[in-house]
Amino acid sequence: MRAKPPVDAPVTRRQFLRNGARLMTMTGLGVAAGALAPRSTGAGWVWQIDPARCLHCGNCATQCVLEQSAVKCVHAYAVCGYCQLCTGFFNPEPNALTTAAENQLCPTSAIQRTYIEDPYYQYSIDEKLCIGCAKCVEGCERFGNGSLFLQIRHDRCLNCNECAIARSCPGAAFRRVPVDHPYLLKTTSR
Amino acid sequence: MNDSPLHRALALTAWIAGLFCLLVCAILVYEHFAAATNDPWKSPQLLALKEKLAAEPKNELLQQQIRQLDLNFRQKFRRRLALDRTGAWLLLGGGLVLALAAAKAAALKKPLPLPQPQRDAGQQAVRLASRARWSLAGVGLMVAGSLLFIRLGNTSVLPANPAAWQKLSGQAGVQEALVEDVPALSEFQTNWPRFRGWDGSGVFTPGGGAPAWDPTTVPAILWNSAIPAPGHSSPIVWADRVFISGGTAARREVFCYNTSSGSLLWQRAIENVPGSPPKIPDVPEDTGWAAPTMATDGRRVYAIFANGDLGALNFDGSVAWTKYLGPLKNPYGYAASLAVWGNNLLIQLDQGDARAAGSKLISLQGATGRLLWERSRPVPASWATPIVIEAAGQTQIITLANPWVIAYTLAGGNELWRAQLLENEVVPSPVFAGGLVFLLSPGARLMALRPDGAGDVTKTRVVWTNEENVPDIASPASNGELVFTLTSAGMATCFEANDGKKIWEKDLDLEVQASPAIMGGCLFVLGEHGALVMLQAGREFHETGRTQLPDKFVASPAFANGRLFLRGVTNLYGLGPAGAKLARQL
Amino acid sequence: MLRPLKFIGALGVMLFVAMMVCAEQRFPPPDFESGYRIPSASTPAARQPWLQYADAGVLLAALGVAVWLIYKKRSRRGLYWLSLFSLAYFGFYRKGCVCPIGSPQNIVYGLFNPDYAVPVTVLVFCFAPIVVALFAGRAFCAGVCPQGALQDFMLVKPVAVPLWLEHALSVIPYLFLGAGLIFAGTGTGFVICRYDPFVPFFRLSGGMFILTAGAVFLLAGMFVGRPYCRFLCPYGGLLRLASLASKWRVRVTPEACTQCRLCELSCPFGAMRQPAPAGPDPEWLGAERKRLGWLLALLPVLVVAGAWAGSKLSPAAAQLDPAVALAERYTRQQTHPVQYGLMTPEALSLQRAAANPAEILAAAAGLRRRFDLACALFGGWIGLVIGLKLVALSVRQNRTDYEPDRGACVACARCFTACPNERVRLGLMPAAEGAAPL
Amino acid sequence: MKPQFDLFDRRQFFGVVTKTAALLGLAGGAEARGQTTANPFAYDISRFQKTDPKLIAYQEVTRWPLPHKEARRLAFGPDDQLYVCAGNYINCLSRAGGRGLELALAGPACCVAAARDGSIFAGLRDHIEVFDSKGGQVARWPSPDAKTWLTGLAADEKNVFAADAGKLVVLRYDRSGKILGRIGRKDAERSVPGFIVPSPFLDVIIHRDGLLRVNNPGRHRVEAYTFEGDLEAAWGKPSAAIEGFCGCCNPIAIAQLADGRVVTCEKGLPRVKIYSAAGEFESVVAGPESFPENARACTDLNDCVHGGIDAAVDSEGQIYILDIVAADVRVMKPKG
Repeated sequence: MRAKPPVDAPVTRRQFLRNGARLMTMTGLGVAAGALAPRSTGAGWVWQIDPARCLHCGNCATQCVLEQSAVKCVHAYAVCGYCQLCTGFFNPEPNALTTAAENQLCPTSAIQRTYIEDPYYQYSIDEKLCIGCAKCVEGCERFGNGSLFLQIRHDRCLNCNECAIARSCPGAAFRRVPVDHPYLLKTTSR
Repeated sequence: MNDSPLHRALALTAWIAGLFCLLVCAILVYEHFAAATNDPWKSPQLLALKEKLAAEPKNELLQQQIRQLDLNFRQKFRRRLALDRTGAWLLLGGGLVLALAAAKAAALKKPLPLPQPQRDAGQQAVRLASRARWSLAGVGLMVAGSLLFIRLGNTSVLPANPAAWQKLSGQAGVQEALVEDVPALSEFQTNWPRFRGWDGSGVFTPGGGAPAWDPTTVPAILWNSAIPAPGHSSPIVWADRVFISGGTAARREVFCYNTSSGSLLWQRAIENVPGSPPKIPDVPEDTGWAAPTMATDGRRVYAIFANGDLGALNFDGSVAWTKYLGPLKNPYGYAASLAVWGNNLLIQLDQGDARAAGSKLISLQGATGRLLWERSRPVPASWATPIVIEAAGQTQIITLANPWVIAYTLAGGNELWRAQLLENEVVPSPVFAGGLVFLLSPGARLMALRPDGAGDVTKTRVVWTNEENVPDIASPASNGELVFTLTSAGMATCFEANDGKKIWEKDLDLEVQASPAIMGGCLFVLGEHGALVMLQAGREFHETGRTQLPDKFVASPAFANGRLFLRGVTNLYGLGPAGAKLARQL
Repeated sequence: MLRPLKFIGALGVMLFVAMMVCAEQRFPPPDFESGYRIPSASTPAARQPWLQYADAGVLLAALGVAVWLIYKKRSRRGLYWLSLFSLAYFGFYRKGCVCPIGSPQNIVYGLFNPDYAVPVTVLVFCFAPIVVALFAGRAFCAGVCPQGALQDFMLVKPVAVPLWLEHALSVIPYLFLGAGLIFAGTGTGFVICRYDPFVPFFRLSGGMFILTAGAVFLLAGMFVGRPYCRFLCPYGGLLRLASLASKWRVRVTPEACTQCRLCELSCPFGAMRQPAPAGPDPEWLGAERKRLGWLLALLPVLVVAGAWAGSKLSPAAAQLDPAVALAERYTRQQTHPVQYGLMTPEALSLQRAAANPAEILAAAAGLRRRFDLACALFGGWIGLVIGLKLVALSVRQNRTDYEPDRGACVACARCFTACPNERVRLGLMPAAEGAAPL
Repeated sequence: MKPQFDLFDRRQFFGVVTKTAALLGLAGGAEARGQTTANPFAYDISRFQKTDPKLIAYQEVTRWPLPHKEARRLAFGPDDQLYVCAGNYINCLSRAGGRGLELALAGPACCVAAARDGSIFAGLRDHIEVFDSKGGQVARWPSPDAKTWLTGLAADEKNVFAADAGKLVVLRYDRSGKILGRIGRKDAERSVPGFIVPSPFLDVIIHRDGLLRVNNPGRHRVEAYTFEGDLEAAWGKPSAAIEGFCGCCNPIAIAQLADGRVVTCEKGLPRVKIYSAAGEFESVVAGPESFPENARACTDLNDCVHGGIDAAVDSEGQIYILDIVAADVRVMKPKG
């Protein structure tokens, strides 16, 4: 059995140091929390694409951590021209204005074209099929009103702390937005 | 020891699970790389066929092929996705089994601990320590090595020293992008660039080419033009243009008029502000959407509205930038006006109650709207406009709110001093004249403060206090020698600037909302029901003129190049010495 | 990570607005005769905010339970089930986000970026485990961290990492932490989250690279207990420090240690320490004192040298930032043009840069200045960490009993049942004379 | 113990692990680094963005910037005065770009026309304002409809024709501002198909053959109407190829040469071309390669609505092209 007494002194000293350290750390954390808490919003943030800065590079289809991207094409119908020849739906040189595969621009044929009345057609996105590649967005904006645009769909987005697409976005179009208006939609003037 | 059947079983399971996982992995990886050709948008065949079709558009056969192929590829694509999902789950399951079985198996064969006789602990400890130190050094070196490697791996073509950036960015250069030229102070002084003039003191000193004004001639209306949208903001003036803001829940706009003819040059709505919610919060009628007065730095005009939309417009009416600063929690609606100094745009965003601590003072770069700095303020909502003063060798921003008067540096927004002097709902703005800051605690007292302190100056820097007929809305006006106040009931009072003695008081029997303004030794008082009263800004009361205007007035008057600009509820008025009428017709 | 793009942002907004100013320009759609009503785009809501508070609640509860299990129940089984729960909830249900490991980055990002308000839940996730560690050691690692739980679960047959190596490698988490924080502070990104090897498993999807890394960690983890926690996890590093100052500590034995050394092998994480002789032994003493002196003198040297070397890193480090990377690419393009494919991200970003180089370069310039400082700090930090560790390794420990190292112990409670006294306490073993001190 | 069941022969196991790791690592690493060499989703119209030089019949003489931002239309008045709508202003410029009269309007100036007698018709969004040649306001005609959206004007001695893209009609005014007729509304028995205008670009000119020419973007045609509103002829076909009108809705603007040939402007693939009066494609004035900013406007910044170009022809047959995005005017004269 070893003699205890000599050991005691340093132990108590250690104890003292520990208490000091603990106290300091606590105050440190307190200060940090104090500095941040006033500004901190309970609601928090989610990622979203600013359509004004999206360059339609196709990263959204490939860079998302999800196998099927959380980014989908969204259609602002109110901005749409309901064109018969929709450059977002047909490839640049359609050989007929039909929904046949060879005429479609969308690689997964996720856009549905439905007749409304002469000469107007409605174009709507089937989100199950859409992969967010922005090909149609480019088509629509190059010639048309730009009523097709990309948005992060929050029913799918995992809201990663660091968004993998944002990191690689050539247009710096991704930004955090308050969770209570999580979309940056294109609108007509109020 | 020989092998128990249980252990065999477990081991076998583990092996199988392991192999299973490997298999699944292999399949997934294979699929992953196969995808390069199996996805509809990557397949070379499909592209080739489409090319061919472009060449011979009428070829039915080709079309059939394309459709078929496209279908196949899309099916393959969906299948791969499905496979990946199931694969992931299978892996998870496999991993689970592997871990459990293997762990159990290992547990079965775990050797019983059988402690060896302990060698000299001291020796061991020492040896351990030295080994650890050396290996730590090794780790350190490895880290350093890899960092070096990384550094050598990515060379930079960007210059190291900021100076070299200039010529790198081909045109005018980076620095220009950061700070632009601003008009000289004299230019600010000859115009009326913000609420109550260039320094917010409500004093206009003719000069710098601006036509003089004889304080005895009662101004006459030279022109008036309808204001398309309501608002209580006061006019601001730069060169030949008058700007006012107006707004409704539907749209918030800026209007630009010509100073000489009063014709509406342009109007521009501030809308589609990024981040601004489509649903507009409600604001009480009598404050409205456009209570804050605009400001200009001679390059752009800036307007803020009760919903937190801030817009910067170029002088031709095109939008330079917009920013959403809301939501602004304010019981009566946000009303503090903008302040400019050089190319800094200063906004006092006091809101909520003090505990909510939503209040802040922010400084934006005029050219870009970039946030220069932001300071949160321990105060509830207030309605006073900050002023910027040159005092004690510093450019100070003076802000009023209940209970604190706080001064910040313009440069970094660092707090210089504060004083606990105010109560109630702080509406009147401070003024600075003759080295003193004059401020009102609404309905309580008028105070003069020497802005050269540091820390809490409540006790130390208050020069004098006077509690006689203290206004609750209109801000004071001072020419440095005298201070004039005006209550909502129309009681005009004159105080000695340096000791606060009351010199005279007079009831003008007016209802007053607008703050008085001094020009050319003459104090202009604008009654709510259109009476424009001119008092001599002197030691004895003397009413030099009075005229009646056909409108209701809440906004404060603006002076520039020999004109007086008044915003009525319905119309904007340009007034000038009656003589000027002729001048205009020539 | 938007902060570095401020200027470009301003530009973008300006152009955007410039496009929107005639918001009337947004052209009215045709008025349909067939009574067709124009639909509006669906906007599925984001995750309910109150659920975040629920997460924070679960975290706090789990921490509480963990502490209770470690100190009151002394139950390995309980911790096992708790960790499985955490794995299920924070791991597979919450997909590993929000998690404390990355949260220090949010805090720093929030401190340096006025536009980003740190959500309350993140504050809780960052601070709660540390506070707990200050009193009760790494209870978070023991039963609440999904990453830890996953590795712990995969642990099959631990091999002992030699203690000297253990010591040497235990500085790496701090270096990783430093890196994570400077990149967060400069607003470049959250590298700690980016290189978290287990989150892809929770999501059941991820990039090939990180998945591979994860697999390697898991397989290694079958034989080396919790490799990530011990040798990489930056938050683990923080908790390690915190628990050095912890009020209570995990004790192997409920009462006096009998020096039976049965617990020696029971720790799979190399946290068990054997007694060191009380009295310093004279022949070594002088040498040790001298060495300690030297190392203390070396410490500031290391820090300064590190800071100097670090500052040299900034040109490379800054390139992790998209804005700087773009500026680099753009500038290169001026001298050595590269042909990028049609509409590739590179090509498009270059177009954007060409539209207004001044803005891009201004942003990059600002960032480079921030990085110069940040990298100097990082270098200094490396020096400090290594220096301190050297000093710590030269201070003689006094230990009378077999006990887990305060910092290294993740409080997994494995060692408890290895102790005869504990077994007696649990009634697994009769209180024989075996329990009496030798 | 039986070796085959010792499942953790560590050496071999680590061997396996490292091998697989290395393999995957390589693959993954390649992916992680992967600079995208090609974008599989690229919207490829590159082959239309180059124009066959043989087709280009004009060359640029000079170009000068505009006095104000947000230009929309330009038109020639009498004695070769060029009128440009930009922002809230209408500027009168000499052919060399020298600034003359400037009219400041209350709202954005959308289109302009000047009659022989020098009176200027300014189209604001929903109404027309008339000014004399000195710039004094003469009249302000009431807005015909809330949805009205004027994007093109043409005037002769008696009539003023205003293309209303909002109501899909060309309004015929007399000089006093009275509406005489509405041309081009969808009308089965007159067999008028109606205009399709997805974005605010509807233009009208009074052709020297006494008929109106109106572009019908949605149908990719230029249509000829009598003043009374009978559709006389129409020509044009949709195609990204040079002889057709590209995209969803082109042409966006038209002008005429002295000999009656028609100049057309397109957006998306910004190009200015010349067609015979009967509608055969003849030559190119300027192809997409001459409007880089404009082409970018339709990609970088969201709205092609804001891209686009307009053209006008002076007495010497020089074509003045307004590039809305680059905010400049290019003067093109025939080659050789």
